[in-house]
Amino acid sequence: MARDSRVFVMGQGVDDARGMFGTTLGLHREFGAERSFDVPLAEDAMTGVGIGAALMGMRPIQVHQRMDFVLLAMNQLVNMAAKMSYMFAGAHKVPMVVRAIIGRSWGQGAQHSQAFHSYFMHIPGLRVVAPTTPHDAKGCLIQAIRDDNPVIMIEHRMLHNVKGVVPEESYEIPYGKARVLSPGKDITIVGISHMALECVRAKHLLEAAGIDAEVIDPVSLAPLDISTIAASVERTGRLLVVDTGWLSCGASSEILSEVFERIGERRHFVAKRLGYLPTPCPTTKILENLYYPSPQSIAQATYRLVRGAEAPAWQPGKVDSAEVAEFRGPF
Amino acid sequence: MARDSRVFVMGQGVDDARGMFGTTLGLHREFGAERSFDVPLAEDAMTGVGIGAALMGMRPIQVHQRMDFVLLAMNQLVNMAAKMSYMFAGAHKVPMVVRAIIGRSWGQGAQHSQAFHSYFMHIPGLRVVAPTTPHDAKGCLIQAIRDDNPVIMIEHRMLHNVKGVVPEESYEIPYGKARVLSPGKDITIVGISHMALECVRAKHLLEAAGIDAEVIDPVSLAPLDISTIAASVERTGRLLVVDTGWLSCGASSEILSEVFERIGERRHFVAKRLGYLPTPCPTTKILENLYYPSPQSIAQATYRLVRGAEAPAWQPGKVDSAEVAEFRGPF
Amino acid sequence: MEERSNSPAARLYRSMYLIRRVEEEIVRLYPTDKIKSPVHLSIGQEAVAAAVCDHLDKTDVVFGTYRGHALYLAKGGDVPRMMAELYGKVDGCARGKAGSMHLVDPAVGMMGTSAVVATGISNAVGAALALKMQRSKAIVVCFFGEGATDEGAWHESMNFASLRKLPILFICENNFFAIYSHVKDRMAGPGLRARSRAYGIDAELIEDHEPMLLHERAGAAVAAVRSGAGPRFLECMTYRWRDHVGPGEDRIHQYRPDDELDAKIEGDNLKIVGDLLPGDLRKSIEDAEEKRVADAIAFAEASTFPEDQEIYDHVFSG
Amino acid sequence: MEERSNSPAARLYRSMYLIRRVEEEIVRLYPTDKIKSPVHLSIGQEAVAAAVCDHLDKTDVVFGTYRGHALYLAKGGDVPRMMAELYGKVDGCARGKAGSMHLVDPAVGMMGTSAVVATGISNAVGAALALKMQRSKAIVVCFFGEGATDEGAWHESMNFASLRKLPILFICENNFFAIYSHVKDRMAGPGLRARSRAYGIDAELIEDHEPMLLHERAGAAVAAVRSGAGPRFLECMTYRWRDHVGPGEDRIHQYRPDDELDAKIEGDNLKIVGDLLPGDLRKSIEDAEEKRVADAIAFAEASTFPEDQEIYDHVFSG
Ligand SMILES: Cc1ncc(C[n+]2csc(CCOP(=O)(O)OP(=O)(O)O)c2C)c(N)n1
Ligand SMILES: Cc1ncc(C[n+]2csc(CCOP(=O)(O)OP(=O)(O)O)c2C)c(N)n1
Ligand SMILES: [Mg+2]
Ligand SMILES: [Mg+2]
Repeated sequence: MARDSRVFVMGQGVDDARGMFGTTLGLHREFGAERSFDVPLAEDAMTGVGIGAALMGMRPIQVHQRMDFVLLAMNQLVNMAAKMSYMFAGAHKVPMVVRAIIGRSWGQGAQHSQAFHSYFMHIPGLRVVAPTTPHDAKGCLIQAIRDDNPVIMIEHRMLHNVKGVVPEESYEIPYGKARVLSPGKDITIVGISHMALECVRAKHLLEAAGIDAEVIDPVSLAPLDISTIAASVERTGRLLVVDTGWLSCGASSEILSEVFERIGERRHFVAKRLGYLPTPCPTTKILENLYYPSPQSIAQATYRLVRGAEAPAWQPGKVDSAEVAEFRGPF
Repeated sequence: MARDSRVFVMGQGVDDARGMFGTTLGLHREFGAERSFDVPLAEDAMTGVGIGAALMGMRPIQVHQRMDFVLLAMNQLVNMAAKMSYMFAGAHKVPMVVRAIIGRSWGQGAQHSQAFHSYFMHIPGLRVVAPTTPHDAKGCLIQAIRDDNPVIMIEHRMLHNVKGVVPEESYEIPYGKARVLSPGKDITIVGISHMALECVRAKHLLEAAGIDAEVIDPVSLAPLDISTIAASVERTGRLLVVDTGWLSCGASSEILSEVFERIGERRHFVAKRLGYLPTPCPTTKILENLYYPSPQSIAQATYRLVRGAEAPAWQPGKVDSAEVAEFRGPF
Repeated sequence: MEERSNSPAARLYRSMYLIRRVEEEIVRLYPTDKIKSPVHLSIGQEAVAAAVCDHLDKTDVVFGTYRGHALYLAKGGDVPRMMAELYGKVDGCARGKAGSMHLVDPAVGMMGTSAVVATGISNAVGAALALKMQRSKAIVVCFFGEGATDEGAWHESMNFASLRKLPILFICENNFFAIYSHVKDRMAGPGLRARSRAYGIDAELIEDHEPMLLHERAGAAVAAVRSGAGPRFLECMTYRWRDHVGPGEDRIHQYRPDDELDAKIEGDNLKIVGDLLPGDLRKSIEDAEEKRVADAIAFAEASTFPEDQEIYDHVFSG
Repeated sequence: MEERSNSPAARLYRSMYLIRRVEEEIVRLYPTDKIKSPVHLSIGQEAVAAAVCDHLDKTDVVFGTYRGHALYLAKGGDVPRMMAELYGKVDGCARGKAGSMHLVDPAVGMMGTSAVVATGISNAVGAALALKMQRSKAIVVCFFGEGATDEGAWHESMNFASLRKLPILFICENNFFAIYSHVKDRMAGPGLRARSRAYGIDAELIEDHEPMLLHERAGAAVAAVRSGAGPRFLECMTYRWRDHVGPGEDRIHQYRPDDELDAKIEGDNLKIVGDLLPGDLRKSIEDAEEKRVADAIAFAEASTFPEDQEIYDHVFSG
């Protein structure tokens, strides 16, 4: 924001004392109320306002506290932002970033916990990034701000408190470049957003069973770096895609389909998808715990995929997902 | 509507002289203005109104002239209709039908031609049907009206003028039962909605190349009858899914993924997806013709899948899709 | 005694006292992590739901928001099942699936709440449409915060309700804030009454700290709606004492002056109504409600958590 | 002559005549199927776009709807490129990708149109926000039909524009109908001026058949907005002669009385303005515009269709 005066941040509560889980804290003091401002509860029109400002050469960053609310803005994002460059044959561009936060924490229930990245992956004209590490989050955001196209940045609430090394200087994370978080030879596990972290934990659990998993974080979902994933599956012969979302028509089905179209004819492999259970999210913690994939359930699914359905039962060890376990209310 | 006084129809223009492409013509005269009425341009609230009426025991049928406008109602459909039964643990039900029409005809451009069935397939708690034949359209609609759950009925504009045998009496088309439109042994072609028709035409073209395709119409997309499709692929060893929509995170990726998860381990097969090109829909007819899969492009893709990439080039014959070719404006 | 204890003030006090005490217990219990879910408290705002619902029959239906404890209780929702719901237990009003944000009790016309702002408004309008089609005498009351009126859904809903002259009363609980954002930073123009009237809907504003006047005006509005006069709109000024979400105070965030909050707490509506009652009656009401609260908590404590496989139940009806 | 031909009436007539004639040519050409795309004609409604745009500079920007020919032409959009666009040719303003419903010409501030009702309104507000942040002297004018005001997006946009005192003029072309649905069946209450004022936005209504008054009031509104007074709203009553979509008449659908339409055609605004001009001037304007129209059609006919691979262009910028 310091180097480009066209950049501004808008969203409900971006300038309040909580500063969007701390991510926008103090921006309004540093850059003035004109460049970081609160908006009325009007997701549809505020998205349209962002688009309109972008058409005039500004670079708005719009923030949604919960991705669930972005459903109110689908028309502007899909019918307008995604199509303007095309519909007007390049006469317009829409350099806008939409930060959409996945609301999992505890007891958020059915309407405050959803992830709709697949909705945006479905649409030509939108870019979708879902960084996991703080390093990638910074680079993706910078890249998104500098892009001349609308970018949906998926942020998982549980990742906001995860620490990691972040270089001081400015850098971009290129689109369509997956990150091999941890190499391995027995199976390729693709973990999206927060699930990448859970997959790394599952990998450690799997070591006890003698299984060496490769964990890949796609980082950017559209475009998708299918080459890196397919090359890995070509080596391991097995693919597990773990999404922080539902399976049906989800990112996991896209990844599986693309890998299969790419290498299925010449390389036999097995695959499975894991994600939210096919239900709305229940509020009570005891059911909510079952709803989300965990290091244990990921390890278990991996074990079965690698050893086969007839293999003797195996119990993964215990590992705590600190950012989940340490969460205490209210929000 | 005659047998159940709780049923009513609402939507922009349902009672006007064009009667939603003729599908609601005269209903307001037969059942009164209270049971078939026009509404303001307010897709979000009108969907909420339908849901609220359904909560009170009514059975609303809401009609959208273009599925593109349903993006304005995503919040009500996904956050409310789909979740009420679950969130309230069965205390509520939402017996509502949403008819969403895919607007392809000619020169409809980027905002009047989209298909979002995959958006609804993504959501637990919604049923999605996409009948192709007039026979199935009637049965699906009756089934949807009698269902206690929200049902999204996908109707392709190009199918409204297609004729077929429709029994007089009332009957339901069960969910999750795919229809084998035409048996064959070399490849399984799954065609969704209008594409089922185009796939049958492609099948005839393929006869000239000595290829015998099986064409399956899933009819209901959620739940999906994956058994019928998988059993067919198990026989043919080849799968082509042709969607009237984009591929990424679309219905075609879901079908491919489910078939692969079901039989991939024991049965080697090849597969490909076909659908809208990965662009917004261009208006000019010359590009629009390329945008949609056609009997020729389906036949061509099938040929390559069956004969392999190295097979000699083959030109499918010509066949007219009457409902497309005969369309003349304005709408 | 019969009559005294059934006076408007007595009824109002009973309802408000129950709400206050249930929420105070939630504040007390929250640090134990027995309630693993966000809570949005109505402490300070009890008068609105209590005054309006006092005029409603069981067959009248209400729609509310995530800040829904007060409405659930005022409409006669089952107290033990509410507490069990907060605990995430099987005896909760939605077997633990709803939590604090989605309370429901159709048996008494509490139709449920939504955590997405303004989404229940059009549902309420739809319910009113259904009641009208069914030639019912019942009416709908739709509760929402002033923040919800920012949303397009409010505009569309008001317009349609007026167009069809539906039996619905809109109650805006204007507590000045949407989270920490002041209404004056979100709403342009002369205010909600002007907006309502621009839809052809009669509107009235009732200031805070006038609980008995609120009760009276709510009664008049309910009667008008029930008579078939079409929708009515009441803007009820009120004030939230606690943080937007969670059990705590929020002075630390400095988005509102401490003395503004202090003055509101000083002018407590619960006390205003309580002071109208004879001491013995007041005491007997308090004792009875205390017992209900204690019983509800005991019930919640004793209830069990749902079995794992329940997670798959209720995705579809029937 | 210089001065005469630059009088408000002359300018208005030139603009309206061009619009009328372009659309009449579309009516004539449509049955040839050279225009393979829906068209929404403004015949009868020319005065609004023409009168408002006459007060705008090239740097001022406008947003419109699928019924956008009039606006495109009034704002000075390139006529040959518009015709080529309707023909789906490469020399179209969007190389055939837009068609009639998405006309665009940023060089003259025609920012484009949307086929989804009301969606351009918030984009226009965003453009006004940008102009304000950029300390620009330019303003935004946002055109929409009365049907668009049904949508929540209108409410949210009006509120935000007023809240931030943005340099935007809202122009509602109230032609009574959304397709075949009459405004009285969709809009409750006293009307759009009351609604605008409820957002704190000054509003005015101009009746049909007063093109010069419309011109004057539009000028005043543009000046007010440009002076930094914040948004203004003009409700311009008007009437569509042709069918909602397509080149034809629509009397057969009987949704409006024939004599209502006849009276409107009788009181043709184009004639009203034309009659204000000296005969020779009028003739010279007509001749010049006829030539522009003919040239534009010839240009469109001569242009070629895009190559197949163009379908993949412009999905992303840069
Ligand atoms: C559509 C939507 N946008 C944003 C939010 C986040 N949010 C939750 S509560 C709230 C404030 C709502 O204020 P108001 O309607 O006045 O109700 P109050 O909390 O004051 O009772 C906001 C912005 C949401 N839940 N839904
Ligand atoms: C969101 C949305 N809903 C419905 C439609 C279908 N539709 C196209 S034009 C139109 C009428 C709009 O009326 P109005 O805004 O008054 O403009 P007019 O056509 O009269 O110029 C409708 C309902 C649409 N395009 N977009
Ligand atoms: Mg509030
Ligand atoms: Mg109109």
